[in-house]
Amino acid sequence: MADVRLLTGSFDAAVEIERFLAANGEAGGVASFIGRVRPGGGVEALELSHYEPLTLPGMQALAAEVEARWQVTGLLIVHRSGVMLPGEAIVLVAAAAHHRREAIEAVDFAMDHLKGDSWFWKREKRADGWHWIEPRERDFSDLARWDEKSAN
Amino acid sequence: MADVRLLTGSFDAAVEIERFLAANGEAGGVASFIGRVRPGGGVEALELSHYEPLTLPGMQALAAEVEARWQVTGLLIVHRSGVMLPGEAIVLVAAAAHHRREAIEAVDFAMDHLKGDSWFWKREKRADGWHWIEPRERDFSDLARWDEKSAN
Amino acid sequence: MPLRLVFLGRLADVAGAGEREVAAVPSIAALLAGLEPELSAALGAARIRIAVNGNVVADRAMFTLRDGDEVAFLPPVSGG
Amino acid sequence: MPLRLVFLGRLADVAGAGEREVAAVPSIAALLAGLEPELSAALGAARIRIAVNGNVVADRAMFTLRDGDEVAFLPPVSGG
Repeated sequence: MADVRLLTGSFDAAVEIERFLAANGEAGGVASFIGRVRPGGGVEALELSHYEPLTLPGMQALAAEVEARWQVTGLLIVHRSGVMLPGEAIVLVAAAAHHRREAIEAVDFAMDHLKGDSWFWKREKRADGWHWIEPRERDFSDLARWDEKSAN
Repeated sequence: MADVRLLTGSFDAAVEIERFLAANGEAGGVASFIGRVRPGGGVEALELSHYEPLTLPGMQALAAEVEARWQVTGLLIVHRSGVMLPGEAIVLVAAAAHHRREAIEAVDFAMDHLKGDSWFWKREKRADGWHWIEPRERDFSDLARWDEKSAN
Repeated sequence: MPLRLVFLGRLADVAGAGEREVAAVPSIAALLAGLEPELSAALGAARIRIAVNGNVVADRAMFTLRDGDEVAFLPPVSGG
Repeated sequence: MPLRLVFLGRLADVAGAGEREVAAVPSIAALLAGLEPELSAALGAARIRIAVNGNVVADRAMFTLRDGDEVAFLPPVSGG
């Protein structure tokens, strides 16, 4: 059963990984990805907004798809919303599995879909105020990788 | 500069990730993989032996190849040797990068090569004594994935 | 009961607020026709998805609104 | 100075120890010929790699040993 959380406050990614390792002691492999607000580039703060009736159900549906697609014995998806400062964690995905490849691909798939296909809207605060961030072409190409794999 | 360690004693993977996150604060993305001795299956202990003149230089060469191949801003490779008990960490690879895909692929590549192409010999202790573990076909196919990508 | 409108992302800037209530109308076309022209154009763009009571609408032209519905306007999500 | 032999993995079981010293000989063929037949066969298999002083030997037939060399016999590494 996946652990899916949409948080409005900050979280400690290393502590979450430690707990995940302890909670999934039977798994030989644990892969993870942590996304943080990148310092520099003139970004003073980042705000992610969500739409409650869609965002959390969307994350839960993604977790279910990951669990259907890979043999993971544990899955953790934590995503921040609200205003974040440079260096703070935005997202953590961790997957536990018997086999290395399952764990790594589960994290990779979940991250691609969280980034390119989930209901978050993001804006950055710079010296001249807040700016909405538009979709990036790379997110669509990252997502398309999985469709190609399904077609094989 | 990669941090490459060949340890004879146990290590705390979550603590290493915490330190890696702190040491690579400028990176937006940190991917990691932790491999542990899997409990169950009748395995009482696992022993990894290495040959000092080859094993550590081999790990360092792998780290250099990862850094040449992906735009990582930080790389950590920690590998145990000696006798390990179920649940103990054997290997940790972590990569920090500006871009998610670079970090995840760097970890994936490093793990495939650590598992299938590095100088460790492994034996398991079961109720009837120690048994050497032979190479697995899957390790060769995991490695071959990267040759295919290079050919593209 | 009025309709409750929710504007996500940059649409909140166009609407001047994240939410608004309007008198009930039976269709999305009628809803858009009753708004300021600039907002109506922004909400009506093809790349804007619409969710009614938490469900994304597949065919906005065919969708029938009911009193009290929550209608959310969803611009493309932001990149990574 | 003698040659120092190092046996990795299961080869240590065949040799009865992880290391051994033998009198210097000029070639790997001569080295193997001087060992017990079972050990010689195990070490001479094509899938066994040989490292001399920490460098893996590309062509064992052409390699010239020197006094005091460390010759390591490396079976295929174990799977994940």
